Amino acid sequence: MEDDFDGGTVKKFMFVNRKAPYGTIYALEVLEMVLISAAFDQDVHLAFLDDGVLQIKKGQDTKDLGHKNFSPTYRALEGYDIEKLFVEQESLEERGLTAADLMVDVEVISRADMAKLMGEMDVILTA
Amino acid sequence: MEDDFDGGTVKKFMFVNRKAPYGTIYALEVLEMVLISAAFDQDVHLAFLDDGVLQIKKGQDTKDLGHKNFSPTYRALEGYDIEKLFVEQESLEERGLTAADLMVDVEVISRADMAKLMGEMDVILTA
Amino acid sequence: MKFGILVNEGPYNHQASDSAYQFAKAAIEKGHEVYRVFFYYDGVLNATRFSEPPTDDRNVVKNWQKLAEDHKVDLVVCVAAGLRRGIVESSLAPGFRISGLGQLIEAGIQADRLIAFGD
Amino acid sequence: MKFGILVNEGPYNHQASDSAYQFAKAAIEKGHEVYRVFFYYDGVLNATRFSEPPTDDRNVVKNWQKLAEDHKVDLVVCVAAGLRRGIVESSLAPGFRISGLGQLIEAGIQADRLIAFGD
Amino acid sequence: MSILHTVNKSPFERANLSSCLGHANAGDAIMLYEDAVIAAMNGTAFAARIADAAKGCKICVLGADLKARGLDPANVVAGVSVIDYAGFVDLAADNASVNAWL
Amino acid sequence: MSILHTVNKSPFERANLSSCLGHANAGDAIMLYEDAVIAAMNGTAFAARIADAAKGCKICVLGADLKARGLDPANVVAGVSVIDYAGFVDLAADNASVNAWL
Repeated sequence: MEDDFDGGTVKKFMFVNRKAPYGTIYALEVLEMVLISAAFDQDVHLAFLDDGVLQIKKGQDTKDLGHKNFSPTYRALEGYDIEKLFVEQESLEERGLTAADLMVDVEVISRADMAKLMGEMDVILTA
Repeated sequence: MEDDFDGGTVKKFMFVNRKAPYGTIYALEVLEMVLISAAFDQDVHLAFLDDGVLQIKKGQDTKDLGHKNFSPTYRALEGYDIEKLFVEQESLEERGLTAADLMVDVEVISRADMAKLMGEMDVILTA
Repeated sequence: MKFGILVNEGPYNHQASDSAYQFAKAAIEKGHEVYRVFFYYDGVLNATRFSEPPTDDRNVVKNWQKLAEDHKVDLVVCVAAGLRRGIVESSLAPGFRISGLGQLIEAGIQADRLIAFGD
Repeated sequence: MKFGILVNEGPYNHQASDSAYQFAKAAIEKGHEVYRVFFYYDGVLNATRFSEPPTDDRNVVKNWQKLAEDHKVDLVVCVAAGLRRGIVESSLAPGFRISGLGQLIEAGIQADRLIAFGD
Repeated sequence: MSILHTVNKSPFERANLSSCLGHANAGDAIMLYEDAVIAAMNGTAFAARIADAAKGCKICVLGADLKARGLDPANVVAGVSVIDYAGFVDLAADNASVNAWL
Repeated sequence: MSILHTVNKSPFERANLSSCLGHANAGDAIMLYEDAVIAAMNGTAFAARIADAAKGCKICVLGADLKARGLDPANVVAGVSVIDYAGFVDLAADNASVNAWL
């Protein structure tokens, strides 16, 4: 598939999620971006920090809000070979959360390691 | 003029400015709101707090930005009998500013007094 | 009691218009009157006739239209804010009307409470 | 060098599209190529054909159109984000084209740098 | 006259709630909704400030926004009330004015 | 590889700049523009953090955004460079990637 697009360039992409879901559309539309990126056979990383950690909080129920609950899509990412999910430890702690509160398997890393990881990327898209 | 609208009801209106100018349109569009309110003979108050104090900073020059510089309009408010302008002392201090940095005559009041003043209003519009 | 409602942000990008709609609906259900919903700043974008959201999501524009139809709520779009952002008669959805900013101040005077939803 | 530019917010309400435009212009003036400007989230609203800003202010939509005309910059509006927000073929300003989100990922691959402007 | 203050942004992202708390008078009400609901939860870095504010003000949080974000309404800071949109309307009616901290 | 971090919001209003500073590596560049330019000024409650960050990172601020807000480019924190859009483009070119803290 790589060859279809550009002769096999594989870049390290990171999608950085910093915002809570539902209050704004960024979480949902970043997820749409991530799904599309799967078709391009790039080296895709997802990072959740700051309020972005709430995007993958277990037990989301939007019935009373009228919004679509798009959180099950995070669990479907594996099927698209998107498996590099990183969550920032400090962001979880500030919000009283732990990895057990999250709906997907992630690697919990420190802020310092998150900063290092960002430095290894070719393309960073933050919302 | 009061009678034209609603039989002489005069309410205390407060327009609360909390945002810097130019980065978003709120400062400009609040100002348009304030100008219109003058036609309704209400008891109009303007409050500048948080980054809103930057709206009336002296010396704004938008030439290099391509934006319209709307700050001269604050100086024209007096001509519309809008003279109750309040600026929060703590907000100025956090930003390294004093009343001498402002382009219009204002009453500088403490946060506590601003809170009290808000409590006396009938209608509060914040942006 | 009479409520005036101010909507400051466009549909979908921010939850503001959803919250405003839910508030308006709840107020009417409790027997209050919604005197006017005024759309200002990017809020004018709630009145686009061209929005076609995914079928499995809510339709914000239609929600407002239905509220206006069912309860005769006055949906007013600010003319000046709309001109900047491309909400004019030819892009306006049925059920909304375009008028001046004075309609917001008037709502502040006439309504018992004016409540704003934004970013 | 090839730049890809992502615009996340609509015109006027946020400075983001102005900053993106100024960045694009400066990049071209320095001899760089702007490979594509992609409009996503509320950024799709930059492509409305109905915007009529006050004559004493800048015209954001026209600025983009002129950039495309003068320098053949590819202005791409995300189809899905546009549908939600009412930016479709019948509301699209000349000079912009509607396409899929893949065009953004492709810009990320093809361009040497991808830079985003938003809220 | 008492004010209903409304806040819809996370205190971890924006200063709205801090600014609101700095301007709320004793007896005022504060409504947390949309992304601000995280402020109502136990165990966060902001919880102590909310507990403190709840001594002087009536603090409410919208249940629908908590549930959407997977936050348990049973786990809010002591003194905070979980309400629905009808309760939100009551708050607006019961106070003399509404100040939306946007 | 070095990153150009861009920040466009006031540190008094949002956490973007704090979050950026917490993730910038030594040798990275930070571009302050739009409402973030207030962070570059001397005498503010944020100035000490910028002065500190300037020890490890190259910090730049957009002159056009300073001037629009009536902020004097001569009064920025020591170590911060005032640049124009062309300089902004150079920063994006000179670093390996751009991270916009939105």
